[in-house]
Amino acid sequence: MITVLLFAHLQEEAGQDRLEMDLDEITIGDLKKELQQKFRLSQLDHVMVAINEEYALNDDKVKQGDVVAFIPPVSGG
Amino acid sequence: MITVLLFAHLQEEAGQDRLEMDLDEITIGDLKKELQQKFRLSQLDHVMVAINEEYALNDDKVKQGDVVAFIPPVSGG
Amino acid sequence: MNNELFQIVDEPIILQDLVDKVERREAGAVTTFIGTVREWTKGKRTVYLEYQAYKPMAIKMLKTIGDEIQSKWPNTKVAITHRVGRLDISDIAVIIAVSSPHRKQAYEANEYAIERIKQIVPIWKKEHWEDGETWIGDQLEKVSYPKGKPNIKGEVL
Amino acid sequence: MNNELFQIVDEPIILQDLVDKVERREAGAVTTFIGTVREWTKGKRTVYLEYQAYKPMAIKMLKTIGDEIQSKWPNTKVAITHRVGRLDISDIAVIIAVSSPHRKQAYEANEYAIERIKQIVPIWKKEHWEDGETWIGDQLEKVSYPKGKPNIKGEVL
Repeated sequence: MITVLLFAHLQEEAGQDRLEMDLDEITIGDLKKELQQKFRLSQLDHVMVAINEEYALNDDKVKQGDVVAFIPPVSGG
Repeated sequence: MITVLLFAHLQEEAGQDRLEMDLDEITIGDLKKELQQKFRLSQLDHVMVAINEEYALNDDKVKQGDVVAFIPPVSGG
Repeated sequence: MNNELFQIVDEPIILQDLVDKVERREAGAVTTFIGTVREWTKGKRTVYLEYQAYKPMAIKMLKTIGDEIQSKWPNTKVAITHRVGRLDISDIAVIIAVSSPHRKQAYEANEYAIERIKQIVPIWKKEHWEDGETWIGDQLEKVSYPKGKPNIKGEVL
Repeated sequence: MNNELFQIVDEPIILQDLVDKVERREAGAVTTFIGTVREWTKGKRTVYLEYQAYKPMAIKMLKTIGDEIQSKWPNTKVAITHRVGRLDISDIAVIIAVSSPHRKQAYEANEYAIERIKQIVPIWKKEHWEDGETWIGDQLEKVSYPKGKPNIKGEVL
């Protein structure tokens, strides 16, 4: 299982802030596609991803036990 | 009479912070010389002068009733 | 007062607390930046804001910014607190405090910190206008990350 | 709290007071600069400082700096308080607070204010070292005013 965290508008679109997915060894790119289909999310091109609280790239792989956060462009400060 | 105000090391050298001088229509440059003689002040080349709280130049004239402040290089902040 | 230098909180931020965290006998200068909720943005009136954070990662990224500053401006000390939740007009969203022996570094490091917060710290702002609400995207007004991810190595964009 | 924006005082300066003076609903950013008494300067240990001011003219010059800032960065609001008398290590000598709708102006105007204070405001600092005392001259380390008087027209040197 991997844990997926959603924030900001993604959280509202999906209707949840956290989900468990039964996946392993999947790239960020493919995981984005899975989620987009599952929740009809708006496009994720500009959404960053962090694996275990570190920014990751589309080609990086997620494995069981990882926490993957989808991070829309930030707007703090 | 003109009122002369002294600050910082000038005040200590002269032993007073304020004096009245019976002068009129004298340039800042000449007033500097007068004071230097009177109190054996260290040189006044880098000392600015304000007439009635406005910075003035060596050629500017002081007249009766003016308040003339001798302003060593400032070091606030 | 919590002594952590980098914090995400949901209560009001106290300015003096941040200054106390960075004060040192060798410091001659402390700069602070206080980011508050502004009523008007480009002619639109804000009623209130909501900030959301990915808290553990946000704290980690604030620490990263602190490390970057340490290496760019040695002998500075930095504290940053960002608030989340509902904020009304004039409420403080973020405070950055930097101390250093000389003033130049305290200004530079402070401004660097706020720029980096807007690049890499996972915090989002939802504007509640008089006539609707929106999650605000990248305040740097870039539509995407040219390098594929936020500039996380301390380069200035 | 005195509501004057530009003050010379002989009691401790309270940071929050200055911030309160510049806060406005249209401000999204407030920067503060806190100048404190540093223990070490170029390897020499300061025991305490004494500040002296030509008070009425100093206040006038602080106002002049405020006017300069208004014309360079419209829509900022500035407050400055400088303390005089005996100050110990870590005591606050000066606080500058600037508010503005956007942060860039708040940083720039604040830094401009401290530079100008060191140029035109008649305040002097006497350092009391472990082994003596000196009135400190121009902190910009110029030995004279190249133009015959301090730069009073707002030009950047």
